[in-house]
Amino acid sequence: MSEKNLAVEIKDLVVEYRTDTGVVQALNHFELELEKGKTLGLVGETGAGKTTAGLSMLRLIPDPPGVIVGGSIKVDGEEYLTKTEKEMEHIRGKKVSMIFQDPMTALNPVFTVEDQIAESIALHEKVSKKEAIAKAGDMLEAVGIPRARGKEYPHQFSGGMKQRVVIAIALACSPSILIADEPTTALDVTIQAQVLEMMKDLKKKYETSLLLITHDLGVVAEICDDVSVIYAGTVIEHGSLEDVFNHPRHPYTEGLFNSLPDLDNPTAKLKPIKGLMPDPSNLPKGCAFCPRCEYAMPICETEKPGKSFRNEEHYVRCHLYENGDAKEGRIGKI
Amino acid sequence: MLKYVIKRIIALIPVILGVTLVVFLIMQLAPGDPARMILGEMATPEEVAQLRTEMGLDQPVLVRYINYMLDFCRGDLGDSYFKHRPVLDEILDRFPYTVRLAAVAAVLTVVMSIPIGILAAVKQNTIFDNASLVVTLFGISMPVFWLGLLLIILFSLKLGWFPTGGAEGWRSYVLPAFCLAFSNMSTVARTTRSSMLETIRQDYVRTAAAKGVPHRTVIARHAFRNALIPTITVIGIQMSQLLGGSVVVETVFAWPGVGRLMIDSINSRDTPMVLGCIILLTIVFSVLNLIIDLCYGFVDPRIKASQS
Amino acid sequence: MRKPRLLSLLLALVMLVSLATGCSSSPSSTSSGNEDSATKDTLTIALHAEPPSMSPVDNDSLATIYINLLTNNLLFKADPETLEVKPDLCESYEQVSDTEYIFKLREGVKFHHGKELDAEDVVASIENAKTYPASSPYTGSMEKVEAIDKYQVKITLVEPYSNLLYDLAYHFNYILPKDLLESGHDFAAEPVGTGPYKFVKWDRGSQIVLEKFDEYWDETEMPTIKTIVWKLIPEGTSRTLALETGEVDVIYQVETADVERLKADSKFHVEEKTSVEHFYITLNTNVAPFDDVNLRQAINFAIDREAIIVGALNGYGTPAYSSVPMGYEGSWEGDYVASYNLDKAKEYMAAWGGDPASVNLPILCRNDEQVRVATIIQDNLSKIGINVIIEQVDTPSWHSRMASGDYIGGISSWSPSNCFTYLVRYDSSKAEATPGSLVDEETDALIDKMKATMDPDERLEVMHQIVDRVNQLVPHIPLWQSQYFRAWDANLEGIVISGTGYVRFHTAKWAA
Amino acid sequence: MSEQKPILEVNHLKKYFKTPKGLLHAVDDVSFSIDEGRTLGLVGESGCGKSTTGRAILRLIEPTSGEVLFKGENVLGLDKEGMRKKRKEMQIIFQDPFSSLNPRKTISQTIAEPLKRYNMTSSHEETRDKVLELMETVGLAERLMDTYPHELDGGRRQRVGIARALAMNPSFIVCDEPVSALDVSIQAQILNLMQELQDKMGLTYLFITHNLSVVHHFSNDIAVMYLGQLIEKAPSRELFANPVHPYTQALLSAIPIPKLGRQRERILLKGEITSPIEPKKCCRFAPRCIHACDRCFNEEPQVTDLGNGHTVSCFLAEK
Amino acid sequence: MAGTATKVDQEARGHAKKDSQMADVWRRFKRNKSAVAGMIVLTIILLLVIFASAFYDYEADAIQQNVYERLKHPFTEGHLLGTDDLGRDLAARLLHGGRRSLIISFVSVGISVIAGSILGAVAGYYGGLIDNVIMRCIDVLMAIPMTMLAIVIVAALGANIPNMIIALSISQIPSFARVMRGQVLTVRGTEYIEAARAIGTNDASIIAEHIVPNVLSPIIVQVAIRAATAITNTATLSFLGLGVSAPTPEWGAMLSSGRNYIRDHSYLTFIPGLAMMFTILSLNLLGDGLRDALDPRLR
Repeated sequence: MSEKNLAVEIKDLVVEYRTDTGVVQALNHFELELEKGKTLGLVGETGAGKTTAGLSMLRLIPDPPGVIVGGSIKVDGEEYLTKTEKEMEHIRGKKVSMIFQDPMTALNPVFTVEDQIAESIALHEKVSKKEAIAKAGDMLEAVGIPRARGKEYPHQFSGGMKQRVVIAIALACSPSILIADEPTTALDVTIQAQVLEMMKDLKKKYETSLLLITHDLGVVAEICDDVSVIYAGTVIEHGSLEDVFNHPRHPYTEGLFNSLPDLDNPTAKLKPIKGLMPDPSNLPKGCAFCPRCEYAMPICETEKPGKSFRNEEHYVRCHLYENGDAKEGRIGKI
Repeated sequence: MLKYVIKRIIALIPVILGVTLVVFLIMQLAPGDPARMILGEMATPEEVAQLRTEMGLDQPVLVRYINYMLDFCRGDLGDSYFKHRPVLDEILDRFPYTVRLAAVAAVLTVVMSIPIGILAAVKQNTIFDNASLVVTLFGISMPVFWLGLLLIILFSLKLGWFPTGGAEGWRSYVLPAFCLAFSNMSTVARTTRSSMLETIRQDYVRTAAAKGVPHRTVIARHAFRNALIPTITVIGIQMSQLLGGSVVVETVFAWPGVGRLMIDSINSRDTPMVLGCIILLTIVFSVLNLIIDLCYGFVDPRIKASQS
Repeated sequence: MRKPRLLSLLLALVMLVSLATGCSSSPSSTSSGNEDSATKDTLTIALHAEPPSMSPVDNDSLATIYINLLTNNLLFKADPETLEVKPDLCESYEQVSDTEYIFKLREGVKFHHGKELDAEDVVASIENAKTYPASSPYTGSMEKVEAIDKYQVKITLVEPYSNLLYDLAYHFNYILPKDLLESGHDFAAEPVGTGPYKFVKWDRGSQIVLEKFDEYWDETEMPTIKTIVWKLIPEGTSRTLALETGEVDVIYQVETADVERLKADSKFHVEEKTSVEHFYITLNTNVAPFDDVNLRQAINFAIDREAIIVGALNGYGTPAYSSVPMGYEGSWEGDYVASYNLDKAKEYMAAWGGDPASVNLPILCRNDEQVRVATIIQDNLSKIGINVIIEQVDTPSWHSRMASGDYIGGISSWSPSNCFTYLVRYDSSKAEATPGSLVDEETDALIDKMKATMDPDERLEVMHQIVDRVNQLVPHIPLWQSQYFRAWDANLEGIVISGTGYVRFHTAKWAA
Repeated sequence: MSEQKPILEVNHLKKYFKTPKGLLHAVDDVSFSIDEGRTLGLVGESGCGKSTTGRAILRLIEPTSGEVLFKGENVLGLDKEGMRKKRKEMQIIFQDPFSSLNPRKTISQTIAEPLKRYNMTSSHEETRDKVLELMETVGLAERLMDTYPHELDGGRRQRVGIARALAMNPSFIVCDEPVSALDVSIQAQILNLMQELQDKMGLTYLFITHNLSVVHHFSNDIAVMYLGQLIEKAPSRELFANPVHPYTQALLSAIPIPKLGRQRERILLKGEITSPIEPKKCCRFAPRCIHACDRCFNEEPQVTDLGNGHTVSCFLAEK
Repeated sequence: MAGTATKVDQEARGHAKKDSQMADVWRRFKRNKSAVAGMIVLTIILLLVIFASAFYDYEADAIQQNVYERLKHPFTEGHLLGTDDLGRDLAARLLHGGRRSLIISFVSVGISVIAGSILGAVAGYYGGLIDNVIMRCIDVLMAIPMTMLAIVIVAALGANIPNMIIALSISQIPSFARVMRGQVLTVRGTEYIEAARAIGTNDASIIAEHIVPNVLSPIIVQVAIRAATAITNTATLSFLGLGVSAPTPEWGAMLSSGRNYIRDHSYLTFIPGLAMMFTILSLNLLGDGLRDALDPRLR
């Protein structure tokens, strides 16, 4: 393990939602490494726990019913789980910012766009109200919105424009880490392209490390440097873009790629993953993917698989590669 | 904005027409003949008949209604059958008292119920949440006159802090206004609580938290402002309860208001007075609703846009 | 979520119970109120209901009568104890013929607005009263009123009429200033007269304020208290509370429930007085079998009036047996009066001869008290087989059904100022006003004779004959006379209550 | 050019909505046809009128004008009863699995409702069997008969929607974004299911979506809509190989491809979509088009046929 | 529904257990202890009132006046709760009175929920002119303060139980109509209504099978709360002299006529007052409990 300059290091994170209908294990020994200035894609389907991971970094998990059971979250070396609420308030928006999925409801309808950006600036940088408004104007220009529209209200903006405002808010105090939870899912494809392009430029300009949470592998290919694939609260595969896209090892990752129509061979039949999404309130004892896995072996039902490394970066949690040799893919051979 | 206000005022006219028609017809159904009431038991039938023609009571109902409305347009609400005074003067003498009491009660309702609503939402399912719910429920479940009498006994008689009735000085406002407010508090508090719970779950509240805004400011500034809208609607509806409830309070606390006047005139079949009171209360109620709608615009820019 | 909510329910209950016990324990000493009575120079009176108007001629509400007693004077007034007629504004009078009287006015009497009283005022006042139909029983007898000179008025009657002086002592005939009458002054809103107190202001719905009239003509009854305030408190319990907290000094209509407590409290003086308000069952004599006098007498004897007083009226009231209330100058029981005697009642039923079971007597009642009375009558008459049905209606419908004859039985009440007016009501001419009233020539003749006899003693004899006659015919079943309760601050003196229950405040004063 | 007669022909379909600021041209003179057993993909961004078109064809929204010939018969002219009969053959599948099923009805009740409406089954048992058969075809386990929608995940709810549509064995189905609300793995299952049903029952689909990679896989022909107008139509392979209209080109270039090394030079459109209310006489894409000339701003482009089913409405093509 | 279930909610909810819908509502209702307490108290009150004649005979105990037993304090022998100013047993009047109070409030709410819902449903579903006409009439009724409307009606038609029921129900109709109209408008826009129309369902069965079942829960909540208000309104009418005429026992009338004795015999007000309060309290708690249990969003 070369000494990487890590912006974020999450180890062994366990988060549960204790509701009346039962205990939901949202994150089980979740781990994540985001290198400074890099973009990490966290890919997974609904209910896999991606959003919970993002929120736990900012300690924004609604409590009740959410509880952070254990593990550690280190950002620039500082452990966040032991910080007090006051300390977290200084961090949120200053060191770590977050963008959410649905632009339609992410902005407060009763305040002007300018106010909502200036609020974040006034909180973290000891500046007068007037200066904060001016800086907010600059941020609007940075995300491609004319400064004059600052006085307008959210309902006067289109979906794409609102998402730009949300990004302006998040980057107002040039945080070192930005968490983006499905930033472009709710947008039309042409608007999505514009927003992704803009996010790439802003990332370079502010040297922010970006954690992109999404279910769209196309977007990951566009913008990410590394990829972590999450299933039922656990990272089952992690590696560089090239590792995961060209040498997928875990059956689930492979199933994801097979479920997508291939533009080069459009009429080819899709090979979907059989079965249903896992029920997080009673996960199987062994590997969570076992019920849907074509290569399932008896051991998969009883034990959780450990990490097998293909190379320095690329590891996979699957009994297929238990004997430590994830180099040659076993998929299809058995 | 002005255009919107004018539109609303014009819309008020059919409502007033409807109200007067409804009440006019109901009053006709009532047995008992005002002329007989005025002249008393001993008057001879001829005298009664003569008075009826004098008062125009012998014409068909519709004709009388049309005459009434024509006078109404000229600002003349007719004379009271008993008070030997124009209806308008009698009402205008008492009108300020009812409005002042209703206003004080409204302010008291808002001041008492909104904070309780917010705290109950923020501290959901704690002792405070449930205690506040139960206390406000007492407001609904205690008939106003019983509450009024208990308050007088306790605070006027035993402690002597407030007068037992009448309308001199601020102290005489306290008990009646509290009485009205306490009985209307529950609905407003509960709506505030549920709309706060609703707003706290919204995405933009989480965006605010993600900006590092302290929890208390998120609640006070971001959540509360959006929770105001359904609360204002309920306050509007409670206004009509307030005006209705004032009838009982005005009796118990000897308050010189329009409510009490209305009850007396209903019992003595003084139709012009009853109509006068109801029209006035309808106008007050509709004006209050208009003000409340404008408040929407003030609170929520989307509604202001639709109004201008 | 589970425990706290139940806990808070109990907590709130405890709070309520403590509030309740706090109130119902015996009244502790009232802190504020009437210690500083010596310096106090106002008298606050609790008003039951706001008068429709303060003009003496266009209404007969009790409050207006009491206020006019303070602001106006009549030619004659009734003596509080004996109810006899005594001169008031008129110094002396002379009956020049059967139908003509000349009245000599006092000189130097001032109206509140400064004008001196003269004969023209009397003429204008009576002419004005005549324009109101309701005043006909008290002004109908006068054909012409003319001023002979500045201080003498001559009244010519339509026909010989012995009750003129009583009529002139009734509130329709208050003397009002001629100049204001002609200028269209609104007496309904602002009374002006020669009385001991003058009008200051009327805050609609809350209070009426009167002030001492320094130039009052009658030195013997000069007012002492500077201001009298009539405070409107509609709710009975609130009135008593206002008295106990010292916010009012006098209640002239005390809730029967509070009487005992106020009597027991030395700080207050409770005045109990039998009024001349006479309650009776009006029977519709046009409807069989109630046209038969024997049946009516059977009912008359079968009713237990004592039980009515104790059961329905909390013990406050006096049984009435005669067809005219006691307490007037001419009141009389005579020997045709009924008593609670079931056997006699059964005798009359036998004399009537009909089948009791066929007799249904619906009784119209106007309020809870009357319903309680009717329930007891229902119980009494069931013992002689008559079936009573209780019908509660509100006041307006009660009036319209009585006036239209759409009734068989109804509890009514009346309290005119003198016996003469009361007896005139048994005249058959009244039958069209209330169909089913008495129609009897002999009674009519006696009433005409009463009107014509001028000599007081002779007239009294005729009245007694009328009472005996009516008691035999019993068109109305007399029941009870109500009890008035007035309560006021023990430090108050000089409040006079007349036989008819009217209260005079102008002689009131705070004890030294 | 294909010998089969088109099962559905849409000619000059228009749908205008009254708004306080004037007439909103949601669907403006759209014409296309679909041959039996084939699938036409209708793509476009939100607000382009594709959903309104689908609903107007089935008269769930009454179109302002135009003609919809289904098997030669103009559906828009039918009276209430006539339309009711025609609905047996023309069905719809909705986007949001959460709001397209009545929460108060069990799965079997929802599927049985169409059977009841047209009393296609006489007895209770027969209905039960038909429902079971339908559940079988869409891959729903029998034990789910008496469950409620809130107990199922998105994928299985969508299968119930499909079963309901198939109950009257229709020949034409409008699919309004059937998979957009589903996760990738479930999406693939539903698409395969719809494919099998088309092959087995010869169904004709009008497949409405904003997801271009899915439409390319699923449809035989693709029509692109922009601001209420149909700007280009072609067989899917031809459209992806040789897009003519600048908007289509920008649309295709914006698709994020889940493959490395395939990033193409992206055409970024400038500005925002213009308002569909009281649109002027011009090419509606002109304000955002890089090739726009003054002719584009004053005239409305007509439909040009480029051969083998490829039509486009753009002045570039007319040269 | 306002506020789509955010990402976190989906992750937190997991898959609901397999049980029928009513069982699900009952399970969530049971969790709310105060609602259960409310239901228990209400059932006890209802049982007592229904079987009133088993405890006390109506004529003999509740109506028959007994002058020499006047104003006895509670717990005197023979009279558990004492007697009123006419010597009638208070416990008997409480139970029989309760029967009338609850009949008045439940029947009046019943009428207003049916009339209001129909008006609201028609206005909400058809919209356009019908909607405008109905809503203008509702505005007229809303413009007159609720108590005033009831007072005018009772004063005009006379104070007996049927008239009071009419007065109370007319004055409650607007609130039901508005709630129903709002609900119908939301439900009418959903896709499963469009799906029903797509399979050729006619308007009537769409309303009956699809719209009404889905708008019932807010209406049920309103019924519980409006029934409570109706009880207080009967007391207000009695206080103004327009209530049930003597000697019929009714909580509002007993409280109102007892008020004169509040100083020395306060039990005359507290016994009917507490009975009303417990009923109203439990109705409201039940209403709140139902609102949370039936709210699909909290599923």
